[in-house]
Amino acid sequence: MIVRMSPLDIDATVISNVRLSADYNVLTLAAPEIGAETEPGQFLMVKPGLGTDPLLRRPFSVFEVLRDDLGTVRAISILNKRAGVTTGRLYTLEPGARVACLGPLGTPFTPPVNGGEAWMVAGGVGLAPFATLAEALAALEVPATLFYGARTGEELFYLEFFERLGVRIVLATEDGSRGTHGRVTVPLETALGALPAPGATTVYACGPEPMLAAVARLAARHDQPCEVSLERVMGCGLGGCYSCVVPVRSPGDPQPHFVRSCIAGPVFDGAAVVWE
Amino acid sequence: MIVRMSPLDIDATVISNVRLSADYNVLTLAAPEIGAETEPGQFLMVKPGLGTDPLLRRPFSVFEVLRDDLGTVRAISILNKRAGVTTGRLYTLEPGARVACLGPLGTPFTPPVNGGEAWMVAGGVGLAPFATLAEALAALEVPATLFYGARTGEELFYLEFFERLGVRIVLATEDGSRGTHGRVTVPLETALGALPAPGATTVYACGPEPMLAAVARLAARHDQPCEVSLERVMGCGLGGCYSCVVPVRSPGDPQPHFVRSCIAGPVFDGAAVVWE
Amino acid sequence: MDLSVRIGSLEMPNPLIAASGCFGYGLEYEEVVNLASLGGVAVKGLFLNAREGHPPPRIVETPSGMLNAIGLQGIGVHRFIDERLPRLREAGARVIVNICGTTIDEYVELAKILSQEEGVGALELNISCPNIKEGGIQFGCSLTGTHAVVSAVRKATTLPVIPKLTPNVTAPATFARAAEDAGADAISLVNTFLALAIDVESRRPRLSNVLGGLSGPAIRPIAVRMVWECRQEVKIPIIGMGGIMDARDALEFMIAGANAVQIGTANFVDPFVWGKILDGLTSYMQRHSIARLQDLVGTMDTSAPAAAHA
Amino acid sequence: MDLSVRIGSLEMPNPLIAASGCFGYGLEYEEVVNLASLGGVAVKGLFLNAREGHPPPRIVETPSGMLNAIGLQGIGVHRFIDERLPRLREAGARVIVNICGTTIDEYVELAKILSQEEGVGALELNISCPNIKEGGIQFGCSLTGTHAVVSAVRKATTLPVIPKLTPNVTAPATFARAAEDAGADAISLVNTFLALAIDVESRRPRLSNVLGGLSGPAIRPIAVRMVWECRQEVKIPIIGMGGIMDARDALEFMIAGANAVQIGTANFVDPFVWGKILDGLTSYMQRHSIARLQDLVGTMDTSAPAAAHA
Ligand SMILES: Cc1cc2nc3c(=O)[nH]c(=O)nc-3n(C[C@H](O)[C@H](O)[C@H](O)COP(=O)(O)OP(=O)(O)OC[C@H]3O[C@@H](n4cnc5c(N)ncnc54)[C@H](O)[C@@H]3O)c2cc1C
Ligand SMILES: Cc1cc2nc3c(=O)[nH]c(=O)nc-3n(C[C@H](O)[C@H](O)[C@H](O)COP(=O)(O)OP(=O)(O)OC[C@H]3O[C@@H](n4cnc5c(N)ncnc54)[C@H](O)[C@@H]3O)c2cc1C
Ligand SMILES: Cc1cc2nc3c(=O)[nH]c(=O)nc-3n(C[C@H](O)[C@H](O)[C@H](O)COP(=O)(O)O)c2cc1C
Ligand SMILES: Cc1cc2nc3c(=O)[nH]c(=O)nc-3n(C[C@H](O)[C@H](O)[C@H](O)COP(=O)(O)O)c2cc1C
Ligand code: FES
Ligand code: FES
Repeated sequence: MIVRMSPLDIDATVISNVRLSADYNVLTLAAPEIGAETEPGQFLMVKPGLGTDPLLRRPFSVFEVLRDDLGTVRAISILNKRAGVTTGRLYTLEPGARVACLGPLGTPFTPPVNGGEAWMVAGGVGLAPFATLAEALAALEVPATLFYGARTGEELFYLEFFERLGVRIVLATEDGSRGTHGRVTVPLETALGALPAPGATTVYACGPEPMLAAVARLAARHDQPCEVSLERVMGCGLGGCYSCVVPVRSPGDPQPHFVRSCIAGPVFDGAAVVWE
Repeated sequence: MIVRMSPLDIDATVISNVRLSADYNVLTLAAPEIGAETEPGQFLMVKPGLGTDPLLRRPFSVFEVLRDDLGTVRAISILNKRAGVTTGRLYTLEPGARVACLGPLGTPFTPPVNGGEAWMVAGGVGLAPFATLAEALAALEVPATLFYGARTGEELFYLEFFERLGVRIVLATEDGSRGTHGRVTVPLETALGALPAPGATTVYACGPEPMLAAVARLAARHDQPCEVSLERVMGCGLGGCYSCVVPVRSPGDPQPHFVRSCIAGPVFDGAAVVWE
Repeated sequence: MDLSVRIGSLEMPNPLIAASGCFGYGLEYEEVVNLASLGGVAVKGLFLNAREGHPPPRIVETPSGMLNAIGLQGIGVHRFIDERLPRLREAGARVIVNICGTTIDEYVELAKILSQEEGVGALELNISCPNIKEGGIQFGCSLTGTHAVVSAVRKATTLPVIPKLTPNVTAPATFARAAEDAGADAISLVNTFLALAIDVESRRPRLSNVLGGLSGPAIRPIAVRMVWECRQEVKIPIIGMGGIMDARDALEFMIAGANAVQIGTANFVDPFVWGKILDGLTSYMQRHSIARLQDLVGTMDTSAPAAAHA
Repeated sequence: MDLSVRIGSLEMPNPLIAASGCFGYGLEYEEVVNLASLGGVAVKGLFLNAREGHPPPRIVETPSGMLNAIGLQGIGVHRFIDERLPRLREAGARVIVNICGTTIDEYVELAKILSQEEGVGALELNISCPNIKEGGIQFGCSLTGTHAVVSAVRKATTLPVIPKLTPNVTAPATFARAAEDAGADAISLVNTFLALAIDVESRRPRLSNVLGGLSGPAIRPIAVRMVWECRQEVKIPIIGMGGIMDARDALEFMIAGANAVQIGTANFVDPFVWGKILDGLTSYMQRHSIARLQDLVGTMDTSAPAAAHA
């Protein structure tokens, strides 16, 4: 049920920090040992800097697993969005700084069964787990689409990366500056409605919780399997603290139960999650 | 009694960090407004980095007041010796980092009266307040000598700086690798014994407390005025917390009293301090 | 916008008070902050007579906090009246005198002496200093003792009487009730938490007094809880404190139930913090359309938690 | 070098114990740390029956600390015995079961059930959980309650009985005495400090339960003081905890009077902390020529403070 490799804790050096916008940056970290073990959808627990304020690590999806020409993993990266104290620090780090990285952690995405298509639905920083998933899908030769929504066109990143992997891209922005005007669920709903057979397309989603709830509901309504990657405040990332729980319904049990999203997730069957 | 300019709090950018040895570095800070007001012997309360661990600022002498060719103050520097958490961080800072600097604080050295000589006695990082004092003495055309002791010859810094100001230099090292073998009080005692008239030479000392006590006793025995700069754990630097007290005897009062070294000091009359 | 707050006869233009022992006698900070711009200044704890305090080391830093055992070094009430009070009056400071005694009579005598002086805004009864045996903590840790000392001082003065409560008890709210019943105009809380730090290399305590009092951000969540508990128990104004570093922290105490706040340790970290907090309070009031800051007091809404995903 | 420590019949190779609630049921950490290499593993607090706990948010970070209000989510004692205990036994862990009840009878029943199982090393009585009304805190905040629950469990089991004390009382040492008098083999302290954090923008508590328990380095100086006070009062072993992050912190507790220590929050920050602390303890013993680590317990020298200028 719970599959996990032994996580590593690496005091990784920052190789580069590319600021994509006023709020987003990509931090490349010298933690190849973690990258080599990471499956799409897994995460790290990260702590930049010393001292006990801030005290706890913070969870981040592994964004890229970076390889050299021979295919050897050299580094990983995280896509960071400023939200508070730690993400604020991660935005300002310069090469040479150190970031403690514990990982890989959590249950990854499940590749599509029965040779169907894969649709990835990303909201904002929810793009993070899909770079590695897109690579895995390309390797499995699964046709893939990325539905990607952001506040504005300027916050749509890494489109070329996905294009290079042959991923079809559908964009939506809340201000209408690029792609569909509105939420990413708008083009998703249209596309789901146009699908011929139920169950042939697996929907993967990561983003704000209301978006995930909407995607899960849409997928269920159109009889497509759906996996969502949920964000929770996480104290430990290893199942130790019970802080990160998500209410899920097990098959055959009408009563929802709290499960720890750091080990039972962060990827969940969208139909099992009890949305608020 | 307590003379103080309004201190400034400047979020200073690190201009350079020159590591002099495995433990010592000189950090140049863009806080010219503080430098312009600093008198020799005054100090800063410093905090690198954000967050509440470490919480309090730490006291540092103003080492250099750096001017451009036109004489305009451009920066200040501190001579830092690694001793714990904050000094450890100050050692590693790179240009561009920020250090909050509150100052100038405290009572400065008094220039020699009656046109005598000035002898500076420095132990280790106790060199820090003497760069600005030597400049002031040179400007006043007071003949100056630096007695400077360290553990080894490799920990004797900035000798050329003092030579350039015409300061006579007498060295001592505990391992005998340079200058007199032993404590700096050894050559000082010899020199004091060779002085003709009492009171013509003012002795200024900064360094470990046992050294200061010895210097104060030697100066008293040879009837020379003596000022010492004392180190105390300081919570605030402004007289607010009463953490930094030094027992001193006031003239005419046999009973010693605790005075706050951040405002009544850090420079004290060596004869007034009650040494342990 | 109205930031004012009133504690008995003491009217303050804003709720920011310098905490006792963290601001000298106030005059030390004259060059850094306009004393009249503060709500009030609680001066260093005063006994009848001068005291030397404990030998150093008197403070030690701990994670997000500090221990102190100053031992109430001070000039005594008479020198305070002669040498400091006139200058504080001139500076326009609203002075809260923090008084300490070893007996009820000493508190009463201090109250009587200070009541005759112009420029004393209120009396804060320090019955909670953890660092000295004779610092009134015997009153602060007993309900009857708290009631007795507050009643006695109440009878001796018309100045606002503000007992300062210790957090080192099971139920601070019961002490708040005792204080209110005895006629206190307000309560201050918290004083510091009794604590110990040991140097493991020498196996010796880091403070000369062995034990010290913990202050700073480390204690804030406990102090906020205690203010909230006391707010359920008493109607008189509460002056909250413990680790306030910025406007958000001050607002947290007010929402929990504090009418005013004191700022101690933060002042060491940043003596210019006062203006920053005041600005933060006014911009919060603007953002939330709050005309009277006192309307915010005790308004925590427990119907649902804050969203984790802001 | 001898790092061993004994608590009643429980012999541990070293004094490092995973704190209850901070290490799941131990098995979660099997890939990160060899469970047999720890002195012991205190598992997540167990009731007779399974519990869902509080809704999220369940934790919030504070300066150098964290609040938690998990609400004792757990699988109940029977599933624990069936599903977890055999695997813990196999892993060679010395298991300390942290038990919670709402009545004395529940504690007794839990003790009886667990006494029949192989692989239970000791019982830690959680009479100090601040986050749930029915978590035994009513016993932990009353001297007679503490005495009663410890006596009752004592009669029901031959396993070592270790009541876990709350720091939210005026004098923890009196509770230590009550526990010793009632036949406890050791005491654990501290559990978390009752605390509150409020989001000022929404004016709502940051935790669904409103109040939570403060743990982490922020509380360490208070916890060390309490251990030291209890050491003066009782002879039985003390298991100290509260904010231990490294070997120096663990040694500080031992010098204050703890025979063993638990590590909770630090484990979240660094799950590999165990080996680092163990190494730190042995190198300290070498540096100070200490052959038996237990010889260090309670050796604080109060004749003079540590030199400020190391
Ligand atoms: C499995 C997982 C993967 C994630 N991947 C990424 C990623 O790739 N890139 C990225 O930028 N962010 C990611 N996040 C979210 C990221 O962890 C939070 O933004 C971060 O913890 C906030 O830390 P902070 O110190 O900056 O904020 P704080 O100062 O601690 O808090 C600021 C705000 O963020 C909220 N918050 C705190 N922790 C979390 C959390 N764990 N999840 C959501 N909100 C939180 C707080 O409630 C508060 O409102 C991920 C979260 C999870 C659980
Ligand atoms: C007026 C004054 C001027 C000073 N000027 C300089 C200077 O120019 N360059 C320099 O390198 N240092 C100077 N110091 C000493 C410097 O302040 C301390 O080394 C520093 O505070 C240690 O901080 P830390 O965080 O690195 O050490 P911590 O981790 O806090 O403690 C490490 C050790 O240093 C001791 N210590 C802590 N604070 C002080 C203190 N204020 N004074 C002495 N020992 C302390 C502690 O007791 C402990 O043993 C000065 C001190 C004073 C009072
Ligand atoms: C160095 C120091 C000295 C203190 N002296 C006193 C005092 O004399 N009287 C008093 O009532 N409280 C005293 N206190 C307690 C503070 O007034 C305040 O209650 C406590 O520090 C918590 O607030 P803070 O975290 O903002 O500092 C002192 C605190 C510190 C740090
Ligand atoms: C998330 C969390 C859950 C906890 N759950 C329990 C519990 O179930 N039973 C218990 O006795 N203590 C529990 N505690 C308290 C810890 O065991 C410990 O007493 C406290 O956290 C102080 O130690 P620390 O600062 O090292 O974490 C919990 C603490 C945390 C942080
Ligand atoms: S984050 Fe600790 S149990 Fe999930
Ligand atoms: S450092 Fe605070 S009074 Fe001197």
